Amino acid sequence: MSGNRDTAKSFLYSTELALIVAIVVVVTATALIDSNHTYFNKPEVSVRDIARNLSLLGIFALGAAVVIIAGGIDLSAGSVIAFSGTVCAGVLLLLTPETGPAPAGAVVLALGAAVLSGLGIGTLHTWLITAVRLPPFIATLATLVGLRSFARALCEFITFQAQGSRNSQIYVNHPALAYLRQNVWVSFVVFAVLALVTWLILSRTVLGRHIYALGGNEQAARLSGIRTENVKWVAYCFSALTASIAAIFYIANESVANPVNQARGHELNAIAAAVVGGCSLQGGVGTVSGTILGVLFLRIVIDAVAKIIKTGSDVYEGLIVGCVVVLAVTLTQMQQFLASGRQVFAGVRGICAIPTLALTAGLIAMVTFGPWVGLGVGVLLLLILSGIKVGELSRNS
Amino acid sequence: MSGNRDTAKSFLYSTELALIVAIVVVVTATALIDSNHTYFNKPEVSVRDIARNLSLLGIFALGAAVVIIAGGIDLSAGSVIAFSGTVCAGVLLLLTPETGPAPAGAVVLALGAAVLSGLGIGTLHTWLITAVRLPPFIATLATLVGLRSFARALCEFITFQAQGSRNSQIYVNHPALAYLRQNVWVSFVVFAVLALVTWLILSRTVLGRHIYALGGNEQAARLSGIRTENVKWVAYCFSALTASIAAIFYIANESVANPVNQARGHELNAIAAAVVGGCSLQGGVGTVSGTILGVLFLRIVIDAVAKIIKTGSDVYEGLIVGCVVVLAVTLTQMQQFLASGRQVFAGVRGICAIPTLALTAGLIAMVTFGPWVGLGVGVLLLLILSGIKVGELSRNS
Amino acid sequence: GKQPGGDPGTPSTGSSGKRIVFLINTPDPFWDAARAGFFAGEKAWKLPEAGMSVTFESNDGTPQGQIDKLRQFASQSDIVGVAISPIQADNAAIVEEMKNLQAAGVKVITVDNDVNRDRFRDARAFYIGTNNLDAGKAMGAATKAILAARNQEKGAYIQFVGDTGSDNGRARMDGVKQGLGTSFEDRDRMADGGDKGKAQENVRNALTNHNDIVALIGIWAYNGPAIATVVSERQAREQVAVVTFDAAEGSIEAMRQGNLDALCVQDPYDMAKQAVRLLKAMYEKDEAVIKEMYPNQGQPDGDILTTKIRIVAPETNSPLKEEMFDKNAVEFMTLPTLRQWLKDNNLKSS
Amino acid sequence: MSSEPIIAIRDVTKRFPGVVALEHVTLEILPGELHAICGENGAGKSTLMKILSGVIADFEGELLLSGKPVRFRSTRDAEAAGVSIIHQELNLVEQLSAAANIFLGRELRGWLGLRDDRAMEQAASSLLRELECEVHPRTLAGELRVGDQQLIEIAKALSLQSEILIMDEPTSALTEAEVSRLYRVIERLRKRGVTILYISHKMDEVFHLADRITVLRDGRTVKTLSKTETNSQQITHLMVGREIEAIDFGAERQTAEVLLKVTNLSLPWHGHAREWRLHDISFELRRGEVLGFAGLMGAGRTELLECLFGASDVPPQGSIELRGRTLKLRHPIDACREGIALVTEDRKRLGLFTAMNVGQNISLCTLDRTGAMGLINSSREWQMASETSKKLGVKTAGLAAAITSLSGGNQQKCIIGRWLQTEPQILLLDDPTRGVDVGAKAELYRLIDKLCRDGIGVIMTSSELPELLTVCDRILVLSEGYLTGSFNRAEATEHKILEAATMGRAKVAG
Ligand SMILES: Nc1ncnc2c1ncn2[C@@H]1O[C@H](COP(=O)(O)OP(=O)(O)OP(=O)(O)O)[C@@H](O)[C@H]1O
Ligand SMILES: Nc1ncnc2c1ncn2[C@@H]1O[C@H](COP(=O)(O)OP(=O)(O)OP(=O)(O)O)[C@@H](O)[C@H]1O
Ligand SMILES: [Mg+2]
Ligand SMILES: [Mg+2]
Repeated sequence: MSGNRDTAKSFLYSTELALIVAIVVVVTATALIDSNHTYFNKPEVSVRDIARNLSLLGIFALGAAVVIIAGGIDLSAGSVIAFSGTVCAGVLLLLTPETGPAPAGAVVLALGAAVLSGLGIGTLHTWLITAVRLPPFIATLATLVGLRSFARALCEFITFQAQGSRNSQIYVNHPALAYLRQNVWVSFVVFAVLALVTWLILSRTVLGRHIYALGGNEQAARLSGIRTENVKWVAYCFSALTASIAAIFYIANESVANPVNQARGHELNAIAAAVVGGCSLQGGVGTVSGTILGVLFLRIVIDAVAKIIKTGSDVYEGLIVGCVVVLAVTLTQMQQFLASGRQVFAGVRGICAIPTLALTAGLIAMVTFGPWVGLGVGVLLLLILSGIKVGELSRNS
Repeated sequence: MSGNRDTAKSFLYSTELALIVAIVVVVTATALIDSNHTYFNKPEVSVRDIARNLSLLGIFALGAAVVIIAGGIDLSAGSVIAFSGTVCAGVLLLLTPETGPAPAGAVVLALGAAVLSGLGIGTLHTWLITAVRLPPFIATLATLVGLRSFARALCEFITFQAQGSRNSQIYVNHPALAYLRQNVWVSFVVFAVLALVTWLILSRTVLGRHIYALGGNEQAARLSGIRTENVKWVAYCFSALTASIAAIFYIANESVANPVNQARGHELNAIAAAVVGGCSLQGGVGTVSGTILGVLFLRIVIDAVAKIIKTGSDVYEGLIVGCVVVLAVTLTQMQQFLASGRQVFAGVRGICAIPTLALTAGLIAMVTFGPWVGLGVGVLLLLILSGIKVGELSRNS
Repeated sequence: GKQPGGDPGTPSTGSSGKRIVFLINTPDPFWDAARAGFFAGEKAWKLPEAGMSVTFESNDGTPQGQIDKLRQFASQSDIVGVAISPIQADNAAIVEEMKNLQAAGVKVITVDNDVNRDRFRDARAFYIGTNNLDAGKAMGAATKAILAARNQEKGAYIQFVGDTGSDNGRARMDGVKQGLGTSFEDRDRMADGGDKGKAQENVRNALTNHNDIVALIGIWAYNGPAIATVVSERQAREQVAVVTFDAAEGSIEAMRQGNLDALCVQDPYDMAKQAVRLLKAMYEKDEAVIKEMYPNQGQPDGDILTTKIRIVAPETNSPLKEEMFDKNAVEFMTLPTLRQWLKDNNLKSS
Repeated sequence: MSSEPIIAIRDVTKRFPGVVALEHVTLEILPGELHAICGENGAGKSTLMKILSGVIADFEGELLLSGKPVRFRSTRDAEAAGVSIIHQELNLVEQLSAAANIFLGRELRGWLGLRDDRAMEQAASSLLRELECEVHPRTLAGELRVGDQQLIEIAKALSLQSEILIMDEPTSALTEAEVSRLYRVIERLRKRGVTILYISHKMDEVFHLADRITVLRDGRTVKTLSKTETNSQQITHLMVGREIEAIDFGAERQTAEVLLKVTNLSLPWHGHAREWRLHDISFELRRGEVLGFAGLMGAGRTELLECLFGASDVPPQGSIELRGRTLKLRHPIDACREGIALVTEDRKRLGLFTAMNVGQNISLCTLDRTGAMGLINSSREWQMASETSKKLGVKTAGLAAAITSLSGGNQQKCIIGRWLQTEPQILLLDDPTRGVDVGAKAELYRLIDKLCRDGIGVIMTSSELPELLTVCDRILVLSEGYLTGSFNRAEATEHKILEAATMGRAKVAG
């Protein structure tokens, strides 16, 4: 569990292995099905694109994972990105002279401001959770709603100060940020370093063990002499910090700080990645390696969708991500599931679930491949599932 | 707590009272501050607008509340609305003849389809949670992502079948739906009836008792012979059902089914309303009356913002909602807080929290009322909070 | 009628031959019309015979979305031409990816929205679209005429838009402001972030909060229906003039019911159709066609093809007259004409 | 005993992933008898009862109720067949009222099938009266003391009026007063002819109540004896498989200088009629001494230990001196630094980290000693942990095994080991033997004895007086937060202690 001493056997049943297999499968499938065979023809391009998105999501997925392991949840990442991004771009804008780009010092200041804003937000979360005793879900929900609109107001304010007109976004064309955009390796290195540090902390330090303890059983942790509130502080600050680091790459990548909808909803991707990677929302369980693989898996799948479904892939992206998350989490629990001889379609509930599932699958197939395929899939699934149900019934009596 | 035994005393300390007071305060404040005193001059208009939004959010906030009381969480409401809305509009479109509006039967069918889709989604959730054993957060997160994209695909499919061109939304101008739009009372009555039914179920029936029991202690409920899985089924179906009913009013109001961003993120408003209304995310705690007041409070505040900040209010809406949620939840926990002599700014954490809070407040004031006010507010708050901290230190030693 | 050549836009798992791609900025009925035009173009210019096909790419309304899409295009060897409607004219990242595409030998043009012409003109070869500023001016003029007919010489107006920062939005709103002149006050520009419910709320708040409003102006397609709905709900028809850009289904319906005074309609259908023609010509180095489309190529703004805008007035008792607008920029028509045209092209909106 | 058995269990086997909980268990219960089941932790008692009461549906073997084979799919089936159970762990919904809990799953319906709360409350209050428990049926279960919660569970089982009643360690959370009440109830039930299966680790109870006793070991039935033909030595022998020699603890144990001095310790209780959880408590603890705290459920023992450990959520008043130095304990960590260790009352809730393995559970408090600069030296950590587990004789498949795979007693040992690694001067044990079998108990006693000889001071509480009498050098008695008695080993008797424990605030104050 807690990261250290994975014996060979436990690895065999681990989330990590399941994910690695899944990733290999998806990649090969894509390489073969994709009519352009981009993975073969332009490997470097494919790798670069995936690496870029991987690091971008991965950076704050690490934060999400740490908070989840510590038994909390951070819904605010997306808005933190929007906010820190606006702060960064805003500071840069204010420090940019009439002519020419801002001096190096200004850039440093801007990045510093972004990071600081992250730490501030983390502290705020901790205060709300420990002193005001809000449930993490509510505290971070409030900032999720609040920070984005705060960022918008800030953006209008700053642009008004700097340019005399209220704008809803701030363009950043500074060469330094352009460099970040053009050199994927930077973001990747940052991600790798962050991952390494996180892994070290979680699996090799006392603090890390305390994070697991906090997530596993908060009261017991406190009674074991752990300053649980400070551990929370670390966790939430780390989460917000990673988000604000990600923010820098977001604005560099889009060359604009766009509080209205920058990174909107991305916090859910991060959480999903962590969970797919084996972090339990009950807390106390999860690994860095798993999280990284979870992020990679998610990005690979999205990339695969874009490569295979050539037209209007974005329409289907969400659908496929949703299914994948379900499948992945299910897969990682498979062997417990099989061990306990539970029924899949128990009782009336099950009987109702069968047509629902068949209908859903049928509709999906229909809108994707046309009416007849859809009908076929639906009927087929209906028969299969009913078969399973019958099997369960007979097995029971 | 559990809906029964509201003695006068317990009411005095209840969330309900706190909210009623808060609502009265906000309303009077708005009535006075608002420069055209709309609440005085155009009461009926104001009431109608608030009633409309109240019912729209309230309908599926009830669902959210039930799920939360049952110890779960449903993140999917927004996407369910988008999906059911698309289904409803889609069926209507397919049944609309070349000339003239669709017959009454078609409308009934369309509404039926929407409601059925809701029940189906609820069943799907229950299946994922009970049979596949996904945490509710993940199951509904997956549908949150998946259903919206599914709805988009469905929309394009249906429009293509009906109109020969793929459209990203379905325009509905059937007189029946127009009637819903023009007559607020319909949605309000539906909301009232739903609220009444929910209240009856929760506080007067065995099922309701079982919902509280499930939320309070699932194992105890199971060992007491309660079919917890079926109770979950009811809860999640109810939640999805309310969402799909809301969907009907959404498409009626916007006279279009727009899967791309209809009701996007509104699930969080519903959850926030329920929590503000006293539902605990630990489960087992919450009331219908509280939830209704929570919704009302939220809508009143948003309306107040629009009335007071006349231009560009939409920028600040989120910010204020966020703050309000925090304040409301804090308020409702105030007396426990005072009872236990806890510190607000304990330790180093507190010392760091003080400047953070001051800075945040200062910035907010700055972007809202200009630099000097901001500076003033920031400094003032810094002093006050430091004062509190000093007080706590002295009290301790 | 389904066009032959299969059901356009179904996820084809890769067609053989070369592809021309259209990338929009944010999903909207406006683009549904463009999509129809795009596929009509495929037929009209005989792409299948040339071993080519077209695909129509949507986008989630964020720059990131467009950037990722452009990268995907760059990595797919069968794409030879891209028509894009950049979501932000000044976005260096989008421009960069457009340049990367060009570097990879892919033809790139902009449609409806252009990049910042002073800084990034070389990011695309040509532009097809309307000049939003001019459209705005025409709209402003029309509004002024309508207000004059209601003998209102001054007052305040409010413009409703999805995102006040969007370039087409800003251009249109500024244009309207110029067109209406200084005697009218640009009171507020209310953004709804694309949420139609919010769009209605904005109109409601506008009507409650400001008593001296004489005109409500919809900037994005869905703002029209939103305004019309609320105005009729509040019986504020006498109080305010209602005009809007684009001809969303709802706007047409609203004008039919007399809740809209004027529409300023672009022709996304034709834009997209022309885009196919242009990209095909560019790919096949068919200079004749290019010359025909861009006669004064090389001269300043020679790379700009502005399709006409249409000012649509209700059939009866409208103060708007054809002679108010200059012939070669604005095409004046009444509602029935527009609806006939839509019907002919199997369109719901424009 | 010629009448045919009301329950017959024919070679029942139950496998859990990893463990075989029951193996070909065969057992017959005669109608109207009180049949006690004994066995070590993890012997399979609860599992067997869960099968009998329909909690566990899938198992091998067959089950006959008064001759007819039955197979329960759920607790409902079992209840329908007249079998009800009081589970080992409390299973109450804290947010619901006592009455609601008693009738949970079997709510009385009234008009239009709506819930009839009034009827349930009346029935509940009569049931509670039968149990001599003065809890108002409307008070929320969460606000009740552990003891009363246990009584609610019992009332819940009684409300079924079923003729077979299973009690799985019903007294583990009760103290003498409540236990004797329970005895009276059981007597009444037996007069009514109810068959009772009774599980307990307390030999005196077993021999006080049982007609026949069945011993389980490692999931197998060892033997069934009638009370008259056996004695506790034999039973324990059958349970553990070896002799447990009763050595005399504390013999020639030298108590040295004063280690801990507590004066006028008071703990306010905000917003409660009884405004003090603890009031004006003073005592001393010497090196090498075992100090026991007796008291009824809710006397404030846990609170006292929490105060000494800096874990009370309200800071206590009065002074705590360690070796003459006044301590300021704001957080458990302060206490740890001063060499104070607390083994908590509620193992599951306050002690275990179920997601961690045995080794990590043991090493948690001493991680910073393994390496420098906040780094963990895994090998060192493992070595220390294995030493400890050897020293305490923890029965485990290895340090990497899941803590949940250990039986209660061994889990307890791990937690004690966790604290012993911190080399404490003072060890606070809050009811350390709750739910721990006799074998493990004996080992714990021996351990405590040894620790004292090594010169640390021990304060322990227990819900079992005999235990305190055997282990402690001195016994202090708490009653409703007041210190009402102090006896040393020589003078302490159950009678005196109970008297002091039931004295209550009134007498002290007056
Ligand atoms: N749900 C479960 N999953 C896995 N193993 C279990 C489970 N329940 C019990 N066991 C194992 O089955 C064995 C018997 O457990 P059981 O609770 O019946 O023992 P017991 O006699 O009741 O012990 P105690 O006296 O501590 O209550 C133990 O080894 C336990 O670890
Ligand atoms: N969380 C709590 N909320 C309210 N009252 C409590 C709480 N914990 C303890 N009490 C009350 O404080 C008093 C002391 O409780 P405590 O559990 O310390 O008793 P105890 O002597 O330790 O009994 P035992 O340790 O056997 O449970 C009791 O009246 C109990 O009801
Ligand atoms: Mg047991
Ligand atoms: Mg205790």
